[in-house]
Amino acid sequence: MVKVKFFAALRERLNCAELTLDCGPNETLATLRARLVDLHPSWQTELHDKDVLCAKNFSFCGWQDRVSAGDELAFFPPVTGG
Amino acid sequence: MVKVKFFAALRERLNCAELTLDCGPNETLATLRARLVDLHPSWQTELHDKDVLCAKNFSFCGWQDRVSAGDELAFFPPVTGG
Amino acid sequence: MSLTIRVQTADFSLADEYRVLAQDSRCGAVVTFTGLVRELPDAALTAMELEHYPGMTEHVLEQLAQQAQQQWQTGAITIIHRVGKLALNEQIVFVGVAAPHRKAAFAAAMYVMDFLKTQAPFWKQELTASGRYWVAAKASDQEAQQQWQRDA
Amino acid sequence: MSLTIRVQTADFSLADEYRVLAQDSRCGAVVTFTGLVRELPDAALTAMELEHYPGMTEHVLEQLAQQAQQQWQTGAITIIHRVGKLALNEQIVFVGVAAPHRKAAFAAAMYVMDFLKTQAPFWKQELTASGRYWVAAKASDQEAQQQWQRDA
Repeated sequence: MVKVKFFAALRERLNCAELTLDCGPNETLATLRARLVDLHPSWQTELHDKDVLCAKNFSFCGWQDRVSAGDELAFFPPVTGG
Repeated sequence: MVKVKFFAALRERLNCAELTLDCGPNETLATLRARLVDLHPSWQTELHDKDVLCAKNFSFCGWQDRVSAGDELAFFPPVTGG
Repeated sequence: MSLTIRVQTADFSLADEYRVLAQDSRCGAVVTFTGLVRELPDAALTAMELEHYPGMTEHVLEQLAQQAQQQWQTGAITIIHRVGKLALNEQIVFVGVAAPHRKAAFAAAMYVMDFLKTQAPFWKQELTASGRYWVAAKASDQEAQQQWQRDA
Repeated sequence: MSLTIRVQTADFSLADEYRVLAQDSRCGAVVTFTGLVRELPDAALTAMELEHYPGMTEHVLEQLAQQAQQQWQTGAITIIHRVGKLALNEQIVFVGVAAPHRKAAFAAAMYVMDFLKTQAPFWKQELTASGRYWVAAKASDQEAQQQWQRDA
Protein backbone atom coordinates (compact mmCIF):
# COMPACT_ATOMS: atom_id res chain seq x y z
CA MET A 1 0.00 0.00 0.00
CA VAL A 2 1.05 3.60 -0.59
CA LYS A 3 -0.54 6.77 0.76
CA VAL A 4 -1.34 9.52 -1.76
CA LYS A 5 -2.07 13.09 -0.67
CA PHE A 6 -3.39 16.06 -2.63
CA PHE A 7 -3.05 19.70 -1.62
CA ALA A 8 -4.49 23.15 -2.19
CA ALA A 9 -6.36 23.86 -5.44
CA LEU A 10 -5.70 20.32 -6.68
CA ARG A 11 -7.24 18.82 -3.53
CA GLU A 12 -10.30 21.01 -4.01
CA ARG A 13 -10.71 20.20 -7.69
CA LEU A 14 -10.36 16.46 -7.12
CA ASN A 15 -12.39 16.73 -3.92
CA CYS A 16 -9.90 14.33 -2.34
CA ALA A 17 -7.27 15.03 0.34
CA GLU A 18 -5.86 11.54 0.74
CA LEU A 19 -6.29 7.95 -0.43
CA THR A 20 -4.44 4.67 -0.23
CA LEU A 21 -3.60 2.44 -3.15
CA ASP A 22 -1.97 -0.94 -3.65
CA CYS A 23 1.54 -0.66 -4.91
CA GLY A 24 2.18 -2.72 -8.05
CA PRO A 25 5.51 -4.20 -9.12
CA ASN A 26 7.78 -1.78 -11.03
CA GLU A 27 5.52 1.05 -9.95
CA THR A 28 6.63 4.61 -10.79
CA LEU A 29 4.92 7.91 -10.13
CA ALA A 30 3.80 7.86 -13.77
CA THR A 31 2.24 4.35 -13.60
CA LEU A 32 0.61 5.26 -10.30
CA ARG A 33 -0.85 8.39 -11.84
CA ALA A 34 -2.20 6.31 -14.73
CA ARG A 35 -3.87 3.95 -12.24
CA LEU A 36 -5.43 6.91 -10.42
CA VAL A 37 -6.87 8.14 -13.70
CA ASP A 38 -8.22 4.62 -14.42
CA LEU A 39 -9.97 4.70 -11.06
CA HIS A 40 -11.14 8.33 -11.45
CA PRO A 41 -11.43 9.21 -15.15
CA SER A 42 -12.48 12.77 -14.28
CA TRP A 43 -9.00 13.34 -12.76
CA GLN A 44 -7.26 12.96 -16.12
CA THR A 45 -6.89 16.67 -16.89
CA GLU A 46 -5.96 17.74 -13.38
CA LEU A 47 -3.32 15.06 -12.80
CA HIS A 48 -1.73 15.65 -16.21
CA ASP A 49 -1.55 19.41 -15.82
CA LYS A 50 2.07 20.22 -16.68
CA ASP A 51 2.37 22.35 -13.54
CA VAL A 52 1.45 19.54 -11.13
CA LEU A 53 4.36 18.63 -8.84
CA CYS A 54 4.92 15.34 -7.07
CA ALA A 55 6.74 14.35 -3.91
CA LYS A 56 7.80 11.02 -2.44
CA ASN A 57 8.45 10.70 1.29
CA PHE A 58 8.53 14.48 1.81
CA SER A 59 10.93 15.30 -1.05
CA PHE A 60 10.21 16.45 -4.59
CA CYS A 61 10.53 13.64 -7.11
CA GLY A 62 10.11 13.00 -10.83
CA TRP A 63 7.41 11.02 -12.66
CA GLN A 64 9.89 8.24 -13.45
CA ASP A 65 10.92 7.72 -9.80
CA ARG A 66 10.17 4.27 -8.34
CA VAL A 67 7.42 3.81 -5.81
CA SER A 68 7.64 1.16 -3.05
CA ALA A 69 5.11 -0.14 -0.56
CA GLY A 70 4.95 2.19 2.45
CA ASP A 71 5.87 5.33 0.52
CA GLU A 72 3.95 8.54 1.10
CA LEU A 73 3.28 10.29 -2.21
CA ALA A 74 1.78 13.71 -2.85
CA PHE A 75 0.52 15.71 -5.82
CA PHE A 76 0.11 19.45 -5.66
CA PRO A 77 0.15 22.72 -7.61
CA PRO A 78 3.16 25.07 -7.69
CA VAL A 79 3.88 26.38 -4.20
CA THR A 80 3.10 29.96 -3.20
CA GLY A 81 4.36 30.47 0.34
CA GLY A 82 6.64 33.14 1.73
CA MET B 1 38.74 82.27 6.44
CA VAL B 2 38.15 78.57 6.12
CA LYS B 3 37.83 75.99 8.84
CA VAL B 4 39.95 72.83 8.52
CA LYS B 5 39.23 69.71 10.54
CA PHE B 6 41.24 66.52 11.01
CA PHE B 7 39.87 63.20 12.20
CA ALA B 8 40.85 59.88 13.73
CA ALA B 9 44.42 58.64 13.28
CA LEU B 10 45.33 61.71 11.21
CA ARG B 11 44.10 64.04 13.97
CA GLU B 12 46.22 62.11 16.47
CA ARG B 13 49.36 62.09 14.33
CA LEU B 14 49.10 65.83 13.57
CA ASN B 15 48.00 66.51 17.14
CA CYS B 16 45.43 68.91 15.70
CA ALA B 17 41.63 68.59 15.54
CA GLU B 18 40.78 71.92 13.92
CA LEU B 19 42.34 75.16 12.71
CA THR B 20 41.34 78.20 10.70
CA LEU B 21 43.23 79.59 7.76
CA ASP B 22 42.91 82.59 5.46
CA CYS B 23 41.53 81.66 2.08
CA GLY B 24 43.71 82.87 -0.79
CA PRO B 25 42.51 83.71 -4.30
CA ASN B 26 42.20 80.68 -6.63
CA GLU B 27 42.55 78.43 -3.64
CA THR B 28 42.08 74.68 -4.16
CA LEU B 29 42.35 71.79 -1.70
CA ALA B 30 45.81 71.14 -3.14
CA THR B 31 47.07 74.73 -2.65
CA LEU B 32 45.59 74.78 0.81
CA ARG B 33 47.36 71.54 1.68
CA ALA B 34 50.62 73.05 0.43
CA ARG B 35 50.09 76.07 2.69
CA LEU B 36 49.40 73.78 5.66
CA VAL B 37 52.70 72.00 5.01
CA ASP B 38 54.50 75.38 4.77
CA LEU B 39 53.10 76.27 8.18
CA HIS B 40 53.75 72.79 9.64
CA PRO B 41 56.64 71.12 7.79
CA SER B 42 56.27 67.98 9.92
CA TRP B 43 52.81 67.40 8.37
CA GLN B 44 54.27 66.81 4.89
CA THR B 45 54.21 63.02 4.98
CA GLU B 46 50.82 62.67 6.69
CA LEU B 47 48.96 65.12 4.45
CA HIS B 48 50.43 63.62 1.28
CA ASP B 49 49.61 60.05 2.24
CA LYS B 50 47.82 58.68 -0.83
CA ASP B 51 45.02 57.33 1.37
CA VAL B 52 44.10 60.70 2.91
CA LEU B 53 40.60 61.82 1.93
CA CYS B 54 39.25 65.34 1.85
CA ALA B 55 35.79 66.82 2.20
CA LYS B 56 34.37 70.26 1.56
CA ASN B 57 31.17 71.36 3.30
CA PHE B 58 30.31 67.82 4.41
CA SER B 59 30.81 66.10 1.03
CA PHE B 60 33.81 64.26 -0.36
CA CYS B 61 35.81 66.38 -2.78
CA GLY B 62 38.96 66.19 -4.91
CA TRP B 63 42.29 67.93 -4.47
CA GLN B 64 41.60 70.20 -7.45
CA ASP B 65 38.23 71.43 -6.08
CA ARG B 66 38.00 75.19 -5.41
CA VAL B 67 37.90 76.52 -1.88
CA SER B 68 35.99 79.68 -0.94
CA ALA B 69 35.90 81.77 2.23
CA GLY B 70 33.48 80.22 4.73
CA ASP B 71 34.01 76.65 3.56
CA GLU B 72 34.48 73.88 6.08
CA LEU B 73 37.20 71.49 4.95
CA ALA B 74 38.28 68.21 6.44
CA PHE B 75 41.12 65.73 6.01
CA PHE B 76 40.88 62.19 7.28
CA PRO B 77 41.96 58.58 6.78
CA PRO B 78 39.81 55.97 4.99
CA VAL B 79 36.58 55.43 6.90
CA THR B 80 35.95 52.25 8.93
CA GLY B 81 32.39 52.43 10.26
CA GLY B 82 29.59 49.94 9.99
CA MET C 1 25.39 25.63 14.72
CA SER C 2 21.80 26.14 15.65
CA LEU C 3 19.06 25.84 13.03
CA THR C 4 15.50 26.65 14.06
CA ILE C 5 12.56 25.73 11.85
CA ARG C 6 9.00 26.44 12.94
CA VAL C 7 5.71 26.12 11.07
CA GLN C 8 2.98 27.51 13.28
CA THR C 9 -0.36 29.28 13.42
CA ALA C 10 0.82 31.58 16.24
CA ASP C 11 2.46 34.92 15.56
CA PHE C 12 6.18 35.41 16.22
CA SER C 13 8.23 38.19 17.80
CA LEU C 14 11.07 39.65 15.74
CA ALA C 15 12.66 40.89 18.98
CA ASP C 16 12.72 37.38 20.49
CA GLU C 17 14.10 35.80 17.33
CA TYR C 18 16.76 38.49 16.96
CA ARG C 19 17.84 38.04 20.59
CA VAL C 20 18.65 34.38 19.92
CA LEU C 21 20.48 35.12 16.65
CA ALA C 22 22.57 37.88 18.25
CA GLN C 23 23.84 35.53 20.97
CA ASP C 24 26.50 33.91 18.80
CA SER C 25 29.65 35.76 19.80
CA ARG C 26 31.45 34.85 16.54
CA CYS C 27 28.76 36.56 14.45
CA GLY C 28 29.04 40.32 13.94
CA ALA C 29 26.16 40.50 11.45
CA VAL C 30 22.48 39.62 11.78
CA VAL C 31 20.10 39.93 8.82
CA THR C 32 16.35 39.43 9.18
CA PHE C 33 13.60 39.23 6.59
CA THR C 34 9.94 39.53 7.55
CA GLY C 35 7.05 39.09 5.12
CA LEU C 36 3.65 40.63 5.91
CA VAL C 37 0.09 40.28 4.57
CA ARG C 38 -0.65 43.37 2.54
CA GLU C 39 -3.57 44.83 0.61
CA LEU C 40 -3.81 43.84 -3.02
CA PRO C 41 -3.44 46.72 -5.48
CA ASP C 42 -6.70 45.81 -7.23
CA ALA C 43 -8.84 43.80 -4.80
CA ALA C 44 -10.14 44.26 -1.29
CA LEU C 45 -8.05 41.66 0.49
CA THR C 46 -9.45 40.84 3.90
CA ALA C 47 -7.18 37.94 4.87
CA MET C 48 -4.91 35.16 3.64
CA GLU C 49 -5.33 31.49 4.34
CA LEU C 50 -2.19 29.35 4.22
CA GLU C 51 -2.17 25.60 3.75
CA HIS C 52 0.95 23.44 3.90
CA TYR C 53 2.12 19.84 3.66
CA PRO C 54 3.04 18.87 7.23
CA GLY C 55 6.20 16.81 7.29
CA MET C 56 7.46 17.90 3.87
CA THR C 57 7.45 21.60 4.77
CA GLU C 58 9.72 21.14 7.77
CA HIS C 59 11.96 18.78 5.79
CA VAL C 60 12.40 21.26 2.91
CA LEU C 61 13.00 24.24 5.23
CA GLU C 62 15.53 22.28 7.27
CA GLN C 63 17.43 21.35 4.10
CA LEU C 64 17.40 24.97 2.88
CA ALA C 65 18.72 26.22 6.21
CA GLN C 66 21.46 23.57 6.21
CA GLN C 67 22.50 24.37 2.64
CA ALA C 68 22.64 28.09 3.38
CA GLN C 69 24.61 27.54 6.58
CA GLN C 70 27.17 25.36 4.81
CA GLN C 71 27.48 27.44 1.68
CA TRP C 72 28.12 30.75 3.50
CA GLN C 73 29.58 29.40 6.74
CA THR C 74 26.95 31.19 8.78
CA GLY C 75 26.06 30.89 12.43
CA ALA C 76 22.48 30.38 13.56
CA ILE C 77 19.63 30.42 11.03
CA THR C 78 15.94 30.68 11.97
CA ILE C 79 12.99 30.12 9.63
CA ILE C 80 9.43 30.63 10.85
CA HIS C 81 6.40 30.32 8.56
CA ARG C 82 2.85 30.79 9.70
CA VAL C 83 -0.13 28.80 8.40
CA GLY C 84 -3.89 29.12 8.78
CA LYS C 85 -5.82 32.36 8.50
CA LEU C 86 -3.83 35.59 8.60
CA ALA C 87 -5.44 39.01 8.67
CA LEU C 88 -4.20 42.08 6.82
CA ASN C 89 -0.87 43.36 8.19
CA GLU C 90 -0.10 40.15 10.06
CA GLN C 91 3.36 38.62 9.83
CA ILE C 92 3.66 35.58 7.52
CA VAL C 93 7.30 34.57 7.37
CA PHE C 94 10.57 35.25 9.15
CA VAL C 95 14.09 34.37 8.05
CA GLY C 96 16.99 35.37 10.29
CA VAL C 97 20.69 34.68 9.76
CA ALA C 98 23.68 35.40 12.00
CA ALA C 99 27.11 35.33 10.34
CA PRO C 100 30.64 36.59 10.97
CA HIS C 101 30.26 39.12 8.13
CA ARG C 102 27.42 40.95 6.42
CA LYS C 103 27.90 39.52 2.94
CA ALA C 104 27.30 35.95 4.14
CA ALA C 105 24.33 36.97 6.29
CA PHE C 106 22.61 38.77 3.41
CA ALA C 107 23.35 36.03 0.87
CA ALA C 108 22.11 33.22 3.11
CA ALA C 109 18.88 35.08 3.97
CA MET C 110 18.16 35.80 0.30
CA TYR C 111 18.95 32.21 -0.67
CA VAL C 112 16.56 30.82 1.93
CA MET C 113 13.76 33.17 0.84
CA ASP C 114 14.27 32.51 -2.88
CA PHE C 115 14.17 28.74 -2.42
CA LEU C 116 11.38 28.83 0.17
CA LYS C 117 9.22 30.61 -2.41
CA THR C 118 9.59 27.83 -4.99
CA GLN C 119 10.39 24.72 -2.93
CA ALA C 120 8.51 24.82 0.37
CA PRO C 121 5.01 23.30 0.11
CA PHE C 122 2.88 26.24 1.22
CA TRP C 123 -0.17 27.46 -0.70
CA LYS C 124 -1.85 30.80 -0.21
CA GLN C 125 -5.46 31.72 -0.70
CA GLU C 126 -6.52 35.33 -0.84
CA LEU C 127 -9.82 36.02 0.88
CA THR C 128 -11.43 39.07 -0.70
CA ALA C 129 -14.84 40.69 -0.68
CA SER C 130 -15.63 38.82 -3.91
CA GLY C 131 -14.45 35.36 -2.85
CA ARG C 132 -11.44 33.14 -2.17
CA TYR C 133 -8.70 32.77 -4.76
CA TRP C 134 -5.66 30.49 -4.81
CA VAL C 135 -2.59 32.58 -5.46
CA ALA C 136 -0.78 31.70 -8.69
CA ALA C 137 2.95 30.96 -8.62
CA LYS C 138 5.05 33.85 -9.95
CA ALA C 139 7.55 33.50 -12.78
CA SER C 140 9.72 36.08 -10.98
CA ASP C 141 10.08 33.68 -8.04
CA GLN C 142 11.19 30.85 -10.34
CA GLU C 143 13.73 33.19 -11.94
CA ALA C 144 15.06 34.33 -8.56
CA GLN C 145 15.65 30.71 -7.58
CA GLN C 146 17.25 29.78 -10.90
CA GLN C 147 19.60 32.75 -10.66
CA TRP C 148 21.38 30.99 -7.78
CA GLN C 149 22.04 27.96 -9.96
CA ARG C 150 23.40 30.14 -12.77
CA ASP C 151 25.62 31.99 -10.27
CA ALA C 152 26.92 28.77 -8.72
CA MET D 1 8.40 58.19 2.21
CA SER D 2 9.99 58.30 5.60
CA LEU D 3 13.79 58.28 5.98
CA THR D 4 15.25 58.11 9.48
CA ILE D 5 18.92 58.80 10.12
CA ARG D 6 20.32 58.74 13.64
CA VAL D 7 23.91 58.98 14.89
CA GLN D 8 23.87 58.42 18.62
CA THR D 9 25.76 57.11 21.63
CA ALA D 10 22.63 55.40 23.01
CA ASP D 11 21.71 51.84 22.12
CA PHE D 12 18.73 51.12 19.83
CA SER D 13 15.92 48.58 19.90
CA LEU D 14 15.45 46.39 16.83
CA ALA D 15 11.85 45.77 17.90
CA ASP D 16 11.05 49.49 18.00
CA GLU D 17 12.70 50.16 14.65
CA TYR D 18 10.96 47.19 13.04
CA ARG D 19 7.56 48.34 14.36
CA VAL D 20 7.95 51.65 12.51
CA LEU D 21 9.14 49.99 9.28
CA ALA D 22 6.28 47.46 9.31
CA GLN D 23 3.67 50.21 9.50
CA ASP D 24 3.75 51.00 5.79
CA SER D 25 0.75 49.09 4.47
CA ARG D 26 2.13 49.04 0.90
CA CYS D 27 5.27 47.20 2.01
CA GLY D 28 5.08 43.41 2.35
CA ALA D 29 8.80 42.97 3.02
CA VAL D 30 11.03 44.30 5.80
CA VAL D 31 14.78 43.57 5.83
CA THR D 32 16.99 44.53 8.75
CA PHE D 33 20.75 44.43 9.17
CA THR D 34 22.38 44.75 12.59
CA GLY D 35 26.14 44.91 13.17
CA LEU D 36 27.58 43.97 16.57
CA VAL D 37 30.93 44.37 18.33
CA ARG D 38 32.62 40.98 18.35
CA GLU D 39 35.79 39.42 19.69
CA LEU D 40 38.80 39.57 17.42
CA PRO D 41 40.10 36.19 16.29
CA ASP D 42 43.64 37.00 17.45
CA ALA D 43 43.43 39.75 20.09
CA ALA D 44 41.58 40.25 23.33
CA LEU D 45 39.15 42.96 22.27
CA THR D 46 37.58 44.68 25.24
CA ALA D 47 35.69 47.47 23.46
CA MET D 48 35.44 49.63 20.34
CA GLU D 49 35.58 53.38 20.26
CA LEU D 50 33.85 55.11 17.35
CA GLU D 51 34.60 58.62 16.19
CA HIS D 52 32.70 60.42 13.43
CA TYR D 53 32.49 63.72 11.60
CA PRO D 54 29.31 65.39 12.88
CA GLY D 55 27.43 67.04 10.06
CA MET D 56 29.08 65.09 7.25
CA THR D 57 28.01 61.72 8.67
CA GLU D 58 24.32 62.61 8.69
CA HIS D 59 24.60 64.20 5.25
CA VAL D 60 26.23 61.10 3.71
CA LEU D 61 23.77 58.68 5.36
CA GLU D 62 20.79 60.76 4.26
CA GLN D 63 22.05 60.75 0.67
CA LEU D 64 22.60 56.98 0.77
CA ALA D 65 19.09 56.38 2.11
CA GLN D 66 17.59 58.65 -0.55
CA GLN D 67 19.53 56.97 -3.35
CA ALA D 68 18.48 53.51 -2.16
CA GLN D 69 14.85 54.56 -1.80
CA GLN D 70 14.74 56.00 -5.30
CA GLN D 71 16.69 53.22 -7.00
CA TRP D 72 14.55 50.38 -5.60
CA GLN D 73 11.30 52.28 -4.99
CA THR D 74 11.30 51.29 -1.36
CA GLY D 75 9.15 52.52 1.49
CA ALA D 76 10.68 53.65 4.78
CA ILE D 77 14.43 53.33 5.37
CA THR D 78 16.09 53.69 8.78
CA ILE D 79 19.83 54.00 9.43
CA ILE D 80 21.19 54.16 12.97
CA HIS D 81 24.90 54.26 13.77
CA ARG D 82 26.30 54.44 17.26
CA VAL D 83 29.43 56.39 18.25
CA GLY D 84 31.54 56.56 21.39
CA LYS D 85 32.67 53.56 23.39
CA LEU D 86 30.95 50.27 22.70
CA ALA D 87 31.58 47.13 24.73
CA LEU D 88 31.85 43.60 23.37
CA ASN D 89 28.51 42.33 22.01
CA GLU D 90 26.94 45.79 21.83
CA GLN D 91 25.03 46.85 18.75
CA ILE D 92 26.91 49.22 16.39
CA VAL D 93 24.77 49.79 13.34
CA PHE D 94 21.21 49.18 12.13
CA VAL D 95 19.85 49.42 8.60
CA GLY D 96 16.17 48.65 8.03
CA VAL D 97 14.25 48.80 4.75
CA ALA D 98 10.53 48.30 4.05
CA ALA D 99 9.57 47.62 0.43
CA PRO D 100 6.68 46.17 -1.54
CA HIS D 101 8.78 43.10 -2.43
CA ARG D 102 11.73 41.26 -0.93
CA LYS D 103 14.18 41.80 -3.76
CA ALA D 104 14.05 45.59 -3.40
CA ALA D 105 14.24 45.41 0.41
CA PHE D 106 17.33 43.18 0.33
CA ALA D 107 19.07 45.17 -2.42
CA ALA D 108 18.48 48.54 -0.76
CA ALA D 109 19.72 47.30 2.64
CA MET D 110 22.89 45.82 1.08
CA TYR D 111 23.49 48.98 -0.94
CA VAL D 112 23.24 51.18 2.15
CA MET D 113 25.62 48.95 4.12
CA ASP D 114 28.16 48.67 1.29
CA PHE D 115 28.29 52.45 0.79
CA LEU D 116 28.13 53.24 4.50
CA LYS D 117 31.31 51.16 4.94
CA THR D 118 33.30 53.22 2.45
CA GLN D 119 31.56 56.63 2.42
CA ALA D 120 30.29 57.49 5.89
CA PRO D 121 32.93 59.26 8.01
CA PHE D 122 33.17 56.90 10.97
CA TRP D 123 36.45 55.59 12.35
CA LYS D 124 36.81 52.65 14.69
CA GLN D 125 39.43 52.02 17.31
CA GLU D 126 39.84 48.62 18.85
CA LEU D 127 40.61 48.70 22.55
CA THR D 128 42.51 45.55 23.49
CA ALA D 129 44.55 44.33 26.45
CA SER D 130 47.69 45.49 24.61
CA GLY D 131 46.49 48.96 23.59
CA ARG D 132 44.27 50.94 21.23
CA TYR D 133 44.47 50.41 17.47
CA TRP D 134 42.80 52.29 14.64
CA VAL D 135 41.05 49.80 12.40
CA ALA D 136 42.42 49.73 8.84
CA ALA D 137 40.01 50.06 5.92
CA LYS D 138 39.35 46.74 4.18
CA ALA D 139 39.90 46.17 0.47
CA SER D 140 36.86 43.86 0.53
CA ASP D 141 34.65 46.82 1.53
CA GLN D 142 35.98 48.91 -1.37
CA GLU D 143 35.29 46.01 -3.72
CA ALA D 144 31.75 45.54 -2.40
CA GLN D 145 31.01 49.21 -3.06
CA GLN D 146 32.59 49.18 -6.52
CA GLN D 147 30.55 46.10 -7.45
CA TRP D 148 27.40 48.28 -7.41
CA GLN D 149 28.97 50.62 -9.95
CA ARG D 150 29.97 47.73 -12.22
CA ASP D 151 26.45 46.29 -11.94
CA ALA D 152 24.78 49.63 -12.71
